[in-house]
Amino acid sequence: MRRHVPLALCFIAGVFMAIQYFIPHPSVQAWYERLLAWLQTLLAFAFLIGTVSLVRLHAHKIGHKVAGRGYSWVLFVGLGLMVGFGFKGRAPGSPFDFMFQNVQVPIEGTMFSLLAFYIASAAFRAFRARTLEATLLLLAATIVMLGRVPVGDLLHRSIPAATDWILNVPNMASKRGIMIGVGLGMMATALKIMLGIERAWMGGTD
Amino acid sequence: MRALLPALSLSVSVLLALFPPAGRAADAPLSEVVRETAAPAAVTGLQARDYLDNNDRGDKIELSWCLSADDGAGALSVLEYRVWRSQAPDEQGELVATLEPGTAAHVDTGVTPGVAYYYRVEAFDGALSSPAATAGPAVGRINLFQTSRLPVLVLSLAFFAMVIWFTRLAARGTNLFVRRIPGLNAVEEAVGRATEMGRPVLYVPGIGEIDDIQTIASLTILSHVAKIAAEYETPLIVPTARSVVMSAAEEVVKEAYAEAGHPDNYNPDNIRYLSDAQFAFAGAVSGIMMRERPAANLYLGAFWAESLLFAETGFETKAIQVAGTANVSQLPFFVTACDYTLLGEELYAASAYLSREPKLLGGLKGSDWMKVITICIIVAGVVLTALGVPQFGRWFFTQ
Amino acid sequence: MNRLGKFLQIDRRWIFLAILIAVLAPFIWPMGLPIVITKPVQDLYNAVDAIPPNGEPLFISIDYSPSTVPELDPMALAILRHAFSKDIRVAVLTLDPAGYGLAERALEAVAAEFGKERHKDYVFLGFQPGISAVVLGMGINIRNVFPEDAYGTPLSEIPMMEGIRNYDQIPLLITLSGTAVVEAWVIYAHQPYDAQIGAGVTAVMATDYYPFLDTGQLVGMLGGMRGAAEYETLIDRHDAGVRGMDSQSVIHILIIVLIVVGNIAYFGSRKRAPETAGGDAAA
Amino acid sequence: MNMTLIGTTLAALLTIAVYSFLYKDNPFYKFAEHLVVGVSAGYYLVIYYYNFIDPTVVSPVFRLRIGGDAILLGGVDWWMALIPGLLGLILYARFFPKIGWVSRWALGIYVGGYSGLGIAPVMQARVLDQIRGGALPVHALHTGQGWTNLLLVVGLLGTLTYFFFSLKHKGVLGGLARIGIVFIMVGFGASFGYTVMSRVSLLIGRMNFLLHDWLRIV
Repeated sequence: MRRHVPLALCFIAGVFMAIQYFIPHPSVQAWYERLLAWLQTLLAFAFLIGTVSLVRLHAHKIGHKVAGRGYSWVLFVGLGLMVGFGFKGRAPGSPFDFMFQNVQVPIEGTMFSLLAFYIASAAFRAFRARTLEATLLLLAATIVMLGRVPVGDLLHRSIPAATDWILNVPNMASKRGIMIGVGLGMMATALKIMLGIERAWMGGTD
Repeated sequence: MRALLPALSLSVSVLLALFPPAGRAADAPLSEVVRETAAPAAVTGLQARDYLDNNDRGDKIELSWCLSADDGAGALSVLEYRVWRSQAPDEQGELVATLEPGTAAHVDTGVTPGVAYYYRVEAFDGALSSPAATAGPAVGRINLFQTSRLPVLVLSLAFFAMVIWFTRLAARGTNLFVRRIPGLNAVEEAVGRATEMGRPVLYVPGIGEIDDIQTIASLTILSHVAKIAAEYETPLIVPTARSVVMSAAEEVVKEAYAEAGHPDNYNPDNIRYLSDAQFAFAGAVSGIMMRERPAANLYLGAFWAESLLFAETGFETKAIQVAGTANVSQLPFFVTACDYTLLGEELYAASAYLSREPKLLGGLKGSDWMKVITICIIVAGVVLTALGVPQFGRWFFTQ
Repeated sequence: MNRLGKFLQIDRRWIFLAILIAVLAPFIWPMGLPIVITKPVQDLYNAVDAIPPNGEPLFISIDYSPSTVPELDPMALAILRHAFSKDIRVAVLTLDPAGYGLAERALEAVAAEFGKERHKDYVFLGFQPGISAVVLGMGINIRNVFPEDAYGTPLSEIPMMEGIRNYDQIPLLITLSGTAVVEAWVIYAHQPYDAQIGAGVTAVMATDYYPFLDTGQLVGMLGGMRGAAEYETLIDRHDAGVRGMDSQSVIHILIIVLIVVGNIAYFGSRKRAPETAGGDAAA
Repeated sequence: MNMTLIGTTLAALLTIAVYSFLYKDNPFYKFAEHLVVGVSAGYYLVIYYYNFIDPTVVSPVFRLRIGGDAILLGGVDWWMALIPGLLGLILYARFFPKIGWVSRWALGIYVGGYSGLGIAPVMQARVLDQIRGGALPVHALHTGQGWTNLLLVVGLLGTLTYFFFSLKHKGVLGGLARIGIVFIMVGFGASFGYTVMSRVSLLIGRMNFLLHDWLRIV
């Protein structure tokens, strides 16, 4: 019951989802759509598990008077407000939407934009012409960077063309090769999961 | 090299399955054409056949024809095409579609499955209709197999056969050689260094859901890392962006601690769910790096734009960093900012290699020989096109 | 450690500061670096320019969401300004639910700038769900898909929409998008109805759509912030695009300079102890 | 003060709080970090409930009891809607250590279902389509296109060889793998350089927000 049932369910669900791709029969497709909706619903249910873990961790911090527990209160206030507002209404202009637009969107957007700084510091630190490979990486990056801005055109007429060439030839060839390898790795792993060979997802390998 | 022969012969049989001899489509008699004066020229080559789509209810019939010679030309210029459907060959039937000039195909939806239909297509110039081209009977059927996907099925089955074959070889104890993967040893070194410094290890299994195969591969690696950390008695922090991944990671780590003989050292507070929101998660992980100062950061799994946020923050805290992802777009950032990076497929290889479980190596071997077949197909395609074998080339270049 | 070696160990916060200055400086002192106009942008400009004033309206579909605003908003503003300055009527719609507020804001702002009147010079049709259904539906009759404008006025009561039935009466439709919506417009509006489609897309998407330009499926295209900057240059009204391009140029050059200086310092100091680990570790 | 101004000011202050992390970790950043973790958790809780749990489980099951009409879900009776609900509840078994293992049943369906789902599309898009795209005509070497195609084919074969794990990279194999890694590195460099612009666009967007939307100085 503890090992065999989940593995059997895993196998059955996997085989069905794999072969439905080849069977256009409406009854099969109806089951496919139904199962897909179930899986998505399952995920929605699962979300609560994470939230419970989050709440437990921070309640623990507050309860044990851990340093910095004030921030745990901040977290609870944010969570409480969103849930409270959310079940009242989610239309544009509602408090729920206000919080989303003026708290979550700007913080996440700003975190994302930190990458503009990090991309510069990473380039400065790591782009060293130590080996042939590192030199090529550095040169390709530099040419493409130049080719993307007006200054590149001013520097030399052929820079935009060189940029296109790098993107469309060596870049394309290597991406394609990596993609094929990754695809095969994914398929092999998926098969091993279905057959119960790879079962880390249920904890351990016994 | 002995294994090369079966691989070659397999690739030939795959090729044969992929390129069956060309044949004419079934139930598609050619149209008859009668010429009249003053009306536009009739369409030619009308064919009607069962249409197959993803959710095939058998209620669609596909028509195709060659345009009327007067389409877009002269005084008899075609204004529209009219499609009629009937259940007897010589009836006019009902008008099911009027189509713009330049249209040479139509899918008639709403036919009853299993009933034979006849079609007539006329070109109309605003005053007169051309003689009708006719086709039929055509029957809409509920199909059990999507024929256009045959190559996918053949290749997948061939691949799986190889994976299972190698897995069984391994289970019987045959020694399968796998070359050393640079960067893999770094995983153990990193944990060792964190132990020396008396600081924790941070393991981020990506931000993919557990349905992402990369996440599963990452959990297998996590199991291995957790065992080493348990042996060294080094704290292991695993922040996750998905609830289910957190549950699974808990199981994996708990079990690894038990196996290493230190079940009491397992601390559930170190397996943390943070946020489903991509950058809220990234921000919170950056906070962990800054405040808990892990000495080894392992990023293995599915990553997107947050990759560089992690790697640069981790660099600032002077942690030794090992990354691996199959998301090609993020590899450049890991390669530049981390100490070691597992590239693409190496992530999957690592999960098999590190667990040291021979059965898991079967997949790696299988995909290796699939690569040989892939290379053979590509080379064959290139060579045959150069030799002017058109059919092969057509399959390649018309998509 | 010699001086060059020390430079390599520079606190990276100096680099952050340099980036911050590089992005801000052009806001305060616009440099107006010359911007070369590329053909796809010129083509789109010409297509808009050729629309007769006070006649059939230019349609703009604002199909983007907040995450791509920095790249696509400047395009919307520039095209709207171009149209209104030539007294071309404009109809705006959106196929992205998150685009509603963005579209409304851009349209109202530029309309106010040029003193344009709603329903006479411009109309906002709002959002309709179902991308391909909307695009196909507009080919038959716009009123089937958008029976009324975003504020509930029936299309039949809007003077500027009189006689506008389908793509035959739309001289040009421009879609601004960071996703594959552009393809829907090409496949469902251009192919079956021969609608004239122009596009403004993010820089990342632009490479995917070049093939459409060669075949004429797209009249013209603006790619990323740079496309917006070129359009702003053409209408001679510099704004976020050109300003952004100055910042882009400065930061790109700054990063290249950092790389070059970093390498000079590295090779200058290399006679000392070799470093451990690094960017080429994967090789 | 109107709501728009309050909202913009709040967003601006939070933006600055996040940027302060570039200098060093500090209370303002910690505040923003914990706030967004809490807010996003609440956001997803609400969205998941209304987008998935309500339409697939709660509505079909409960509307039947209240209204008395038979509600159909995909052509099957309402009790079908109980299945995802039960599977979802099974997941919560993990909160009770004694029956925690039951949650694996639901997890098994989930993991297996998605593993199977991925197989054929991956073969199609990542393998088959790439093989088709990769086998280019190279015989016309008197043209530029011929040489370009040759490079594309060689680069692809080299990259594939690099990811060949069954043999040591020596001899011909080693040579091809070396060509592969050269192509891979050029590709990485190109991606890196190509991404700079979109990241800088995001930064410009935030600056525009601060200086234009909030402070209105430009």
